[in-house]
Amino acid sequence: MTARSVYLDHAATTPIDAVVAAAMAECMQLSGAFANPSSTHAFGREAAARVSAARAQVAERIGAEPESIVFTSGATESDNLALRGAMAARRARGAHLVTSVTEHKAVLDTAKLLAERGASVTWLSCDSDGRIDPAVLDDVLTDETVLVSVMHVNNETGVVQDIAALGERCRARNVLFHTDAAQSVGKIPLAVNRIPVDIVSLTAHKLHGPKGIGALYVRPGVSLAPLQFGGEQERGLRPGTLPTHQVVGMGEAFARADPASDSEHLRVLRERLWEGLAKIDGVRRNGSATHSSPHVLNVAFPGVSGETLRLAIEEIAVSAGSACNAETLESSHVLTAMGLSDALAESSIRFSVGRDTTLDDIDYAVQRTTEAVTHLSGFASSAPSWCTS
Amino acid sequence: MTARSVYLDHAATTPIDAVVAAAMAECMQLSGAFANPSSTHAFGREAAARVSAARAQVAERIGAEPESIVFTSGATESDNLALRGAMAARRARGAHLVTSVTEHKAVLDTAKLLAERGASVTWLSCDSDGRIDPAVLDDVLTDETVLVSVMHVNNETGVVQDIAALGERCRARNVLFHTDAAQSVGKIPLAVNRIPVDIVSLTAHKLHGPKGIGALYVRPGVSLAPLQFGGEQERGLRPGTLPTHQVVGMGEAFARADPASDSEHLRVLRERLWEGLAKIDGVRRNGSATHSSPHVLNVAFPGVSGETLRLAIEEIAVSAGSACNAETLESSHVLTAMGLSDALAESSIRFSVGRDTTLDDIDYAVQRTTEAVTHLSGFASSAPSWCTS
Amino acid sequence: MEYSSEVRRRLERPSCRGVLASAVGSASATAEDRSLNVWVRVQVEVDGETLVAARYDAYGCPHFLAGADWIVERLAGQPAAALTEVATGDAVAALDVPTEKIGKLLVIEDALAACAAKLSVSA
Amino acid sequence: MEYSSEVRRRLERPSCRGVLASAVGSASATAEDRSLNVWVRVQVEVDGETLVAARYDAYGCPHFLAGADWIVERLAGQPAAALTEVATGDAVAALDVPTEKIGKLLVIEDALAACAAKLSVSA
Ligand SMILES: Cc1ncc(COP(=O)(O)O)c(C=O)c1O
Ligand SMILES: Cc1ncc(COP(=O)(O)O)c(C=O)c1O
Repeated sequence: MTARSVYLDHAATTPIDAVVAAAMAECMQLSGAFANPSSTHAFGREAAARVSAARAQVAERIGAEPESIVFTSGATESDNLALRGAMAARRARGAHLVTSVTEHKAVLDTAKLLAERGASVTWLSCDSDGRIDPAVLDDVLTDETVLVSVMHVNNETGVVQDIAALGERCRARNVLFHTDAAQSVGKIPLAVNRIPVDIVSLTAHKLHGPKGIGALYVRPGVSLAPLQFGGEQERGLRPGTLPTHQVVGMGEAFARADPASDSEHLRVLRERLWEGLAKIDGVRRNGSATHSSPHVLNVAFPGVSGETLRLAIEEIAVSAGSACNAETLESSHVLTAMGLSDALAESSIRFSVGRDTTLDDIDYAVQRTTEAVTHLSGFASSAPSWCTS
Repeated sequence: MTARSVYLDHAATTPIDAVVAAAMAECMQLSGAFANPSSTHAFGREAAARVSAARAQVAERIGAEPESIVFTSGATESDNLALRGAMAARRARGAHLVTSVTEHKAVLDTAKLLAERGASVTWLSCDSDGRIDPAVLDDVLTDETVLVSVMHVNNETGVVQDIAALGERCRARNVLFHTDAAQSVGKIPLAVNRIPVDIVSLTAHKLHGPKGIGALYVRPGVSLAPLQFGGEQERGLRPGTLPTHQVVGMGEAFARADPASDSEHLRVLRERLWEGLAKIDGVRRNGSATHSSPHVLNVAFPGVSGETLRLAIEEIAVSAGSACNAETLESSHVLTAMGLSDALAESSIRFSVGRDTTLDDIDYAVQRTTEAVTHLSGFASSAPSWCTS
Repeated sequence: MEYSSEVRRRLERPSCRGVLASAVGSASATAEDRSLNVWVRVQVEVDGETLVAARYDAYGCPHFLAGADWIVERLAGQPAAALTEVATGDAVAALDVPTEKIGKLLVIEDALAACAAKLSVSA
Repeated sequence: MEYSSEVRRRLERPSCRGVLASAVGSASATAEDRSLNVWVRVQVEVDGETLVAARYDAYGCPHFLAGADWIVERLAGQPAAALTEVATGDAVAALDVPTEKIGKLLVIEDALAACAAKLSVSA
């Protein structure tokens, strides 16, 4: 790493808050709440008490009752459990699933698997802003529709979907509504007691909590089939020894998130970043600027390859397209769904700010990016239009 | 908790070693290796380097190559992935699964699910010592047998199965062999380069590592179908952001385990415990004393209810029967499979020692248990024989 | 499982477990439910119409043992009819017995009823 | 993705990118592969049978840009025939180009070959 490095990839993952880390450490050693929360002895009961406090913290952040929270290993597992669990539990109703082309891979790939196994899947598309029109559900929902799954905040663009309007249309047709809220909690409001959403995927590590722990909110009365077997933990929906330190870390992270002040801070940083970058010739912002989560800024730099730009500004940690997995380098399905050419999608970069980001970090990122784009543009002064549009 | 409390429930879970906890803490904060190991920037590469070192540590402990280790959320998930992944991947061969009645619930319940979905399952029984005769496989394996799953060390009794002999019989018939080694690593030898085992379930938290992280060893060339979808992590076998701190904790815990000296220490403690308890009138040791992992001692106290005894010695944390989940209080399927009556199984207690257990702890446990059994026997001086045999 | 302090106290210092020394004017009866893993033997001593002493021997979980102790303790000084009017509900409340364990306490009622039957036969 | 120090250096300080000033005795050609997201324009100046100068303009990933820089840099001073004898393998080795990216470097070969064709037509 060079002398100065700036982390602007908080949509990929965040560092763990020091207070959260301290709470986790408390649950590790013999003198702390390290035990198996299912054990009936005093050590176990102490761990169980921590788990139940954490469950209440997670529930409270989204306006839910503690009993509706099922801990999982992360949003990927939550998405798998939501889609497959709902489709299996309501097989009597039908096998129609509705989801969107801009979902995270955990939903996309699970929907594809369900399609292979005989489900009929309707893929909703988005407009050039990345938004889905809730009214399309009127034409799409049938009496055989089991589930609609549309994410709350897109991980590549930060675009926010109108989950209240989507959920209402589902509710009216007695269809379950699932939303992947991995990116939204703590950044924009989400209250399951106010909007008709039935199942919500959550994860701790996008909000300064630990990786490897997440949850599924399941509205009371909604039943899902389990994905894994072998224990009565989490009401039989998710077996395995509950990782006390991880659960406690998630609870603490959710409790510490202060959506009002946090999102104001994030928004200020993100807008300063955009103001700076907007001065670069030809740049464009990808996705709705109004319906967007305050932590993500996705920008296309026409005429400069994104891979090259990322190397040129390597001391600034950012992502190209979907950062959840860099082992595959394909152009973003989200940006192309919004109408961007492959070249423009490839020339796009996701910047994402977090609680630890400073104004200085932003100014440095703007300066370095501007220099790099100016320098790199010199390589392709006569490039054809497909490279720049 | 009372003034003095002793933790003798290490087979349920263990406290995290301080060195392991320190390595985990290193992977939590902005200045450490907190990033998403799939990210290509420097932060991500630093996390990836830690993950790959941890993968090598886990692999080395069992004599495997790093590429054969797939990280999961624990042995429960590993068991689910092993059984369902193997049965799905080799459907062309057949749908016959062989397992034993003394398995952990993660295997038992998954096998039952597979049976519901059409697999034919053969349940091997054990002798009164809790051991399975490998020769039974000669009568059981067919050309349609896909997988045999027999655990290495039983979690309730510590009884060790002869996995080398079982594996050889499977190999000879081209049948895959899986073993759940959640309880064995670090206590008794396990070397996949020496014995013909194809798939092994591992977990960190029984060996002073963190809960919520485990692994599956998959012998190169053996292909499994994934259980979850949505990312290319772990060669597509297990999606989701890799939890760097958890993986590093598992690696460190596996590296620090010193089977030779650890198991000697555990054996000394366990035998001293048994010598002390054996003086109590009528007690019996459940399971083979020779083929046993050094950390577990399962003892029946005839004429005293196990639940009552556990309350009477509540400052000693122990388990009744299977401790992996205390939400269901049913008598142990393992002990009854060994021929114990329901009453005797209920009157049994599992003591399990760990690296942090001292000789003083053992002496205190012996003293308190002896006092308690003497006192409680006074309640049932004329009880009929079904209560005591 | 949670245990009330009353259960703990009776387990540590039971008030009337054991066997009565005198065998005159006494009756004893057992009851059990093997599926619930409980067994109890109740012994009472009567003087005319009055229970003058009562003891029990029992095998089972803490709530069962404490329940036997609580119920049998109340017999001394009562008329013999008390044997068939056991206030199991009061024991449940006094000891904070969880719902799923109430069935076990009914086995104690059975033993007392059997005692009462023996007394009326011998009377 | 790993990048060698040679790739980094050429990205930071390219040796022969841009356009030649004089248009006498020069030829230029482009090549692209949109599916690989690369485009390149090569310009050479010849004096008799000798390449006296060469420049490129390029769009693509770091290995592609550095590859163009490395290959084109070697042209000056060579006979024109060198345009059709490009040592792409040497560039791959010098820059540590990963296998999956070698296809992109062949696009540079195409541009040079197109240049060569133009020169032989005008000759
Ligand atoms: C929208 C969304 N869903 C799901 C996930 C997967 O979450 P996890 O890493 O907790 O499995 C992510 C990020 O990785 C995400 O951004
Ligand atoms: C033999 C055995 N297998 C599987 C498990 C489950 O492991 P985990 O808690 O890591 O899911 C346990 C203990 O809980 C065990 O003892």
